[in-house]
Amino acid sequence: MTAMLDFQWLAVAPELILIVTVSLVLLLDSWWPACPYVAGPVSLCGLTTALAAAVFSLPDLMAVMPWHGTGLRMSAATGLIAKITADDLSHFFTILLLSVGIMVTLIMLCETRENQDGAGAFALVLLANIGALVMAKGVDLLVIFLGWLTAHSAVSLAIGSRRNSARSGTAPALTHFLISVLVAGFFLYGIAFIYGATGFTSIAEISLELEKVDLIRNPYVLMGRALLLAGLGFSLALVPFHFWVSDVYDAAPTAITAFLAVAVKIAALAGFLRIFCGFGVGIDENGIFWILAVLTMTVGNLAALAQTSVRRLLAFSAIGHTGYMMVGIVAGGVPGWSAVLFYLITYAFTYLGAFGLVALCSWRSRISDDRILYTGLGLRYPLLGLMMALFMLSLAGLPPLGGFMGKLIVLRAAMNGGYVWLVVIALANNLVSLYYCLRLIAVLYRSGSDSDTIVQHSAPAASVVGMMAAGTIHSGICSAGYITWACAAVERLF
Amino acid sequence: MMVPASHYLLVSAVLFTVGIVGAILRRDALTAIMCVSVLLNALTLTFVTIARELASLDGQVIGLFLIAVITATMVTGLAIIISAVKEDGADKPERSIRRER
Amino acid sequence: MEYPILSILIVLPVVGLVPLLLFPAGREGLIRIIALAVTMSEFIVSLGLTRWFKPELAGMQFTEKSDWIPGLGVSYAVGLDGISLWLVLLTTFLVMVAVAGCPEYSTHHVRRRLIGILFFEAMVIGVFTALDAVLFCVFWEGALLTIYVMIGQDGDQERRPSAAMIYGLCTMTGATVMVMAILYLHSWYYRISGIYSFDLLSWYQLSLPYSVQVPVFLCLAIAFALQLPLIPFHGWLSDVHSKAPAMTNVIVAAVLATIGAYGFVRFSLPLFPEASLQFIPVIVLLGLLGIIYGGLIALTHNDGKRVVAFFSLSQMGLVMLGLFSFNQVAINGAVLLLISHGLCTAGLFCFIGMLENRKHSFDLSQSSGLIQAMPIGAAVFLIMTMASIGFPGLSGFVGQLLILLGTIESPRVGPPFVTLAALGAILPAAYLLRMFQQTMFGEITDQKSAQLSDLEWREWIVLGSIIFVSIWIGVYPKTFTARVDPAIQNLLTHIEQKKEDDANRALSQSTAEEVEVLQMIEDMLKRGKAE
Amino acid sequence: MIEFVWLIPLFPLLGVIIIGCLGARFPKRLIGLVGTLTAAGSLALSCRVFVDVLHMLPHERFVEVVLWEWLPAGTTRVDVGFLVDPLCLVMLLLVCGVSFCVHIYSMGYTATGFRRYILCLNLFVFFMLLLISSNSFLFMLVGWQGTSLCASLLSAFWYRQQAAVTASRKAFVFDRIGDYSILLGILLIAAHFGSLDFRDVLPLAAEKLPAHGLAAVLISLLLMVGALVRSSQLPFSLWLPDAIQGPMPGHALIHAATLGASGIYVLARCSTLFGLAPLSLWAIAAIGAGTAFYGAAVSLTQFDIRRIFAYATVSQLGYMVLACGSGAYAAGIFHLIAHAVFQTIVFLACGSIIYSLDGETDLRNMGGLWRRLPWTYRMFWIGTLSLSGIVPFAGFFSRDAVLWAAFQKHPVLWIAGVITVFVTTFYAFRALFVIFHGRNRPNDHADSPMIEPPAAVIALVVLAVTSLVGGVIGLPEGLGASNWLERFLMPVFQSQASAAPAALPGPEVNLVAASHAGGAGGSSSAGLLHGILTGISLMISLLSLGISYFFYRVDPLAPVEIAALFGRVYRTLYHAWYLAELSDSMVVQPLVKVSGWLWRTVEMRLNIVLFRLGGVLIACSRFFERIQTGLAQHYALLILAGIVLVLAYYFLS
Repeated sequence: MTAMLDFQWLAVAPELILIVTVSLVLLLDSWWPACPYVAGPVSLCGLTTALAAAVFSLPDLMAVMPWHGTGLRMSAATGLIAKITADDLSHFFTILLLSVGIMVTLIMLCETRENQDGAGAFALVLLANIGALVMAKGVDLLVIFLGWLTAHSAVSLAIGSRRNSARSGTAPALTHFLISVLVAGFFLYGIAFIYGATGFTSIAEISLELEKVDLIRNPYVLMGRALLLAGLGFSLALVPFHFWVSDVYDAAPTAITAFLAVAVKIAALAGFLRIFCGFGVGIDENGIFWILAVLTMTVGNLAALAQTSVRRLLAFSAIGHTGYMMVGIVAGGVPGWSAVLFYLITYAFTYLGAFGLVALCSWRSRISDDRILYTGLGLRYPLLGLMMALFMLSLAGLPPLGGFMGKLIVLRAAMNGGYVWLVVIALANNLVSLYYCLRLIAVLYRSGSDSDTIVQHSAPAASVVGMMAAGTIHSGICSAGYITWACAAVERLF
Repeated sequence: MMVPASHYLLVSAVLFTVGIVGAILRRDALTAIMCVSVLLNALTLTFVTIARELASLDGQVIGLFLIAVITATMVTGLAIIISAVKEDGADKPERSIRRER
Repeated sequence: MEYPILSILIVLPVVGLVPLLLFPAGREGLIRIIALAVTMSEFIVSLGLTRWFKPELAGMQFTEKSDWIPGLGVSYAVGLDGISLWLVLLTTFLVMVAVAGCPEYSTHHVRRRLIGILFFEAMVIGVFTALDAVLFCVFWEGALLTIYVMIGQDGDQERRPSAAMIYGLCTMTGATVMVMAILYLHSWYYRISGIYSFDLLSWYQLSLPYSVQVPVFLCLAIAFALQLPLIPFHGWLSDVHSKAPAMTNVIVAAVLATIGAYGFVRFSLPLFPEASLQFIPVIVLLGLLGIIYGGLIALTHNDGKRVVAFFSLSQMGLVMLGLFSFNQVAINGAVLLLISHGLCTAGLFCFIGMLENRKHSFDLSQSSGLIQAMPIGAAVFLIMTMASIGFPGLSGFVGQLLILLGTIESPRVGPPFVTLAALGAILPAAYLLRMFQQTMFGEITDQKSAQLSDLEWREWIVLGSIIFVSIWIGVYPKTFTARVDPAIQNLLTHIEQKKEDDANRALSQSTAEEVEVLQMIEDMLKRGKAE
Repeated sequence: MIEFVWLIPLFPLLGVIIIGCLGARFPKRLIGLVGTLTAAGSLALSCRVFVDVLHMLPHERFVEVVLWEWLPAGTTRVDVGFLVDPLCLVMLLLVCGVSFCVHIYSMGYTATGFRRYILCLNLFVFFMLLLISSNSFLFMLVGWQGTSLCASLLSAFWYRQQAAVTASRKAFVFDRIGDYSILLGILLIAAHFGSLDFRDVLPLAAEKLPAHGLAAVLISLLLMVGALVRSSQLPFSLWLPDAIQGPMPGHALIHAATLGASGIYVLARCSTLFGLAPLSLWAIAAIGAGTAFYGAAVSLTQFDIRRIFAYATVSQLGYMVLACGSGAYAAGIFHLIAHAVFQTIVFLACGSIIYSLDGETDLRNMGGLWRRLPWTYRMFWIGTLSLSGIVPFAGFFSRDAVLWAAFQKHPVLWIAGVITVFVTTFYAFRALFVIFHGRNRPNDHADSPMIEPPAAVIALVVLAVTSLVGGVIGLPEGLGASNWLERFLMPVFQSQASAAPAALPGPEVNLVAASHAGGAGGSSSAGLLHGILTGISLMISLLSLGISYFFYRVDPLAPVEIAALFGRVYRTLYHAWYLAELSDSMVVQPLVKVSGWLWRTVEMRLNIVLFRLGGVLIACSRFFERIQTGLAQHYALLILAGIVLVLAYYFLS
């Protein structure tokens, strides 16, 4: 009972609010099954309040929170405490994730009219959001795993729950689910190894243990690290673990794809940061990170090169962007990680915008071949075309957009860290990405296509696109603010 | 007589491997998911064993906790399979793992 | 002078293209008038620059500086010296000319093209005035991207994707490599001075070890050479020129080349003196190659636009020769030749555009005897041609001659080079005169060219203004050189002084230098690993 | 008044501006008037300046007028400036006078595009005046290139004829070759002297340049090539005969009188530099003699009267070059003047002939014109006599001076010259007899407009009188007379005379010394020799006159038979020694081939690399796409492999 007292409920206020919202949505749905329009707004309200709570709870949290975080005692008998923390980092991620959730929900609203079973999907996205939040806040391997599993299962269900423009979502749902569960197994096994070697699951204690006893080269610990890396790499779409990405993005409902591409990646990065910087002491992991970064960049961009479908192109280039983030991770330290976080922001802007556009364009017209779908779009819908071009240029990292600044800063960190060749490779990849982005733009403005794309006018999705476009430009031109925020978020860790 | 912990760990490792192999080799979704559950249960066993080695109750708790998690996951998978089958109309789950080209 | 005149120059066109965006596509006339007004006011403002510019000062003038990303040392810093002054003026002038002389054919593209041109103007002025590497990069890529879009949009139908795509790839490669180099310099500046900074002027004080200078120099050289273009980086040149519409051509030929050369002046020479000196033979050889190669191809080529393209290729070779002879006079001449090359190519392309505007191709093998239909046009075209082939008293001659005079005096480039380079002053006579005579003289072949209309007053004014400036340069170049001289003087002294610094360092503790550098790299690596 | 010398070239420019801008709707007569007035203006002004200079002492007859600094080329400053000295003055008077006459003459005849014609003429005069009055090598280039431009424009005057256009382009390109060489020479001078001003370079040449030094030889050779190209000497003598395709009066001014002469002017101007390089002097002399003979011989066989006299010009220019090569620059200038006058007469006369025959230029279709063109006939006689150097015409004295100088250089040169004299007289009178007394009557052009308008006649008479009495300015000193021209020009070449003895080896020394001693009216033996040689050359020309009279008046079949006799020689001469074909196959064709090859093989393939690279990348991309089988278990397997990889790293690192 006393354990309950020292727990900062405020730290989990957003999660609690979301949980309430989920139940509310489900109840509403079961009350008026006929009316799917309620679910969206309700979950929106929930997310917004959660966001507000997260923002306003910051100061007093900062005041009371011990740096190693607070925890919820799980069993009175043992000292096992599932720890979550509410430092700047988790605050950063919370705000990021919640706003992404809002955007995704807005995009979903654009698809709602068609499928009547809307409410469930909304609830699932909320759940996934909760999972992501937990993942981002957890300072205990188990907690992180819990969040991870929640997020992925919810996403799998959400994928299966509705159709996207062309095809049914169940097949990708199965793929995603099967692989994610397998990886969950590895993840858990990794935790088991480390737990076995050190006897702890809380990161802080593990790192202390690792420093205390000479466990550095302990095979179990190594196994554990590798498996954890695999587990997080799966949701980050690092290269050897990325194969599911293109299929799932291709067939999943657009909004869910956006969630997968942005929110899950953010959460995974948070977990990555906590774990591998948490007990990063000891063996040098930069080598493997270096390899993974190069692999991810190269494979992602090269694979995107020949894609004709915009979804798949976005999928592969998302992999490529993970590679760029890995470059920042390799650079490491405050400069590196702040760069990664800033990159994350610009990436979120760009991708949410791009997927919003895809949702807008590709919903009504059931054309599976994007070459027809997007040809001459810019001539028929100048504004849409402009937006698409904008996001593409940001993906390709052209100034003065967010993508450029993000790349610039990440590469700068790597360069200052002395990883010249990494920067060279990254820039070569950037060139490749430039090629396919420019080609897509050329397609957008190629006249003489006979396609009759009916772009449905969905205010929410359009607003998402608009906001994201504004964000892309703003994060490019006035990036100073974002960068300082990112620096503040990671300073404590190093 | 006392069975050494390594045996337990070995068993769980074997189970884990069996799960993986099954999940990868079996074509139809149902079996694949069953194999996965085998795999996860193997992990539960691991945790419990480690707990016993460390003589701390944490592991046991984690084990219980995991059982719940695994159940939830399995339910999720079943739900997806059901919806897939419902959609396809045919009761040949393996088709639905494939991506439709 | 308290007004932020440079920022005004940069922002004005962007503001000016807002109304263009607002107007419906149907109102080409109005749109063109607005664009013309904007460019004219821009030109007038830039004239203000010459009014307030202090010729006696060598350093940067009209400087503005404000933090952009303080954490990274990225700042919004702009400034102007004698060299960039004239290049800015050239840009504003030529853009005005291009907009005024913009052919009406394919009116449904006019709006987009004008928007593109205005944006491009802003970007280019940014490039010429930026004093911060990142800012420079931003403007640079912005400008190139605009060109890419313009070419892609309203080029010819059949070849356009490939031409535009090739251009896009080439220039984007350049831009990427440039980013690379800039990051590298940044990290080195941090390594040596311990301060994060992208500020060019403070980079100038940086003295890099030779082993570092070479790769960075090469990167930047590639980036700039792709714009000039310097052989063998001119793959995009002739396709783009032969396919793009005249107005785009005016901009591409006249301004892009200038950007490239300016990059060399602003970055390569002051930042890497040793490397530049080391690479003189290479660059000069490439330049000479361009001179001769372009001349030879143009001798028999039948596509007028391509001929002009090759002409600019060879002119740029001459410019590079002038720049890399590290001689006051020669660099002076190079700047003048840049200006004159801009004027000449702009004039030629404007005229070609006016022909196209009359639905008349500029194929040398097909069009002939045009002088009967348009005597005034022929006269104007003749003067343009003369100015381009370096006819004394017109703009081309002064630049070429100064380059040659300076080069032969500079110890770094031998007389043999000059002997070949003089070909660049002679060869154009052969092919440009051929172009003139084949199109203007001879019997009229087809009915269409018989009823061509002569230049109307608008085109008259456009070409006349170009000719006026060209004659001014040719007769009284002092107006220009007087302001350029101090800047070049400054540049050269800077280079010399840096060279002897490094010489002293090499003298005193060459080994210590090595050790120190290695040390730096090592502990930097350690730091990278540790984080 | 001298400080206003810059007005002299300004007048024609004024004319250009007036006619060019406002002249669109001027009547033809008004245009002609403007042209004539401007010519008269510059003529009057140059006379005034001339008088002013005459009042000065010989050694201070060098006045430099600088308007503003033109090229700020560091230490070597180049001005827009003029140098008034005897040489410049003589040329000024000549050019202005001839242009004045030609303008007057042109008023008589209407050609189509009269405005264009006058424009071209005035522009040419402007550039020509710049060329001869400029004060530095570089500023001289302005006039140098301007003149060639105007000349080629005039050649392409009838732009519909492809031949004319090609010829004009050829002329221009040839001149660019000359420019190239002169440009290099100028650059070398700049490198060695640090200045391009005549006043700085020429007097100091002896100190700055080691005699016989590589630099001196190089510079002089480069300048020489430029000058020789301009005055169309071998092997560059192709362009001038071809270029004469426009209206004859214009060519009379440009090609006959002044353009080729500008090359001689440069030779004379740079006499000091050449003095330092005897090698190039020898080259010049040889080339001059050769060209003189070449031109005459080719002209012998031509039928197109324009070509006949074009080659005559070439040959006469050869004489001047010969004179310069022999170090007697004064003689060269003297012959230049004389030749300008009589060649102008001949060309103008040809102009009236061709005009009266409606553009007929073939000798074979002419004959018996002396009744229809009485005045032209008489003037043509005078011109021809002067051309073939019969006493007492200017041509006689000038050529005599040239030959004497040549003899002093080397007797062989003299012999070549004398042979040329024979041929010259022959072809000159051949043309005269055939045109005016030929038997075959051309179909009578009764409809052709008025022939011999007064304006034309006046111009011709003025020139004829000049040619008749012009000889007095250069009476040979050898014969005890006083050569005013040589004394007047002496200050210009004085520096050379002072520099030369130091430079030149043995024989030239005493020869040049002798010539100047002769100037002092000294050794009688030289005088006697001179007299004898003169007599010989005179005899020879009279003889050849007789022969040609016999051939073309008495026995018209003889020339045909002779032509048949020496068939091959005749054909070679007729094709001008096949120089055109030679240059075409040696230079032009290779260039064309190379150009085409570059375009096809290099330029078209430039982007291949790019495409290849792109292909490789696309292939990789396809491969990655193929990995994506779409079967979940495959992915799981691959992920497993990835995990193994990571593990391997962890355990191996």
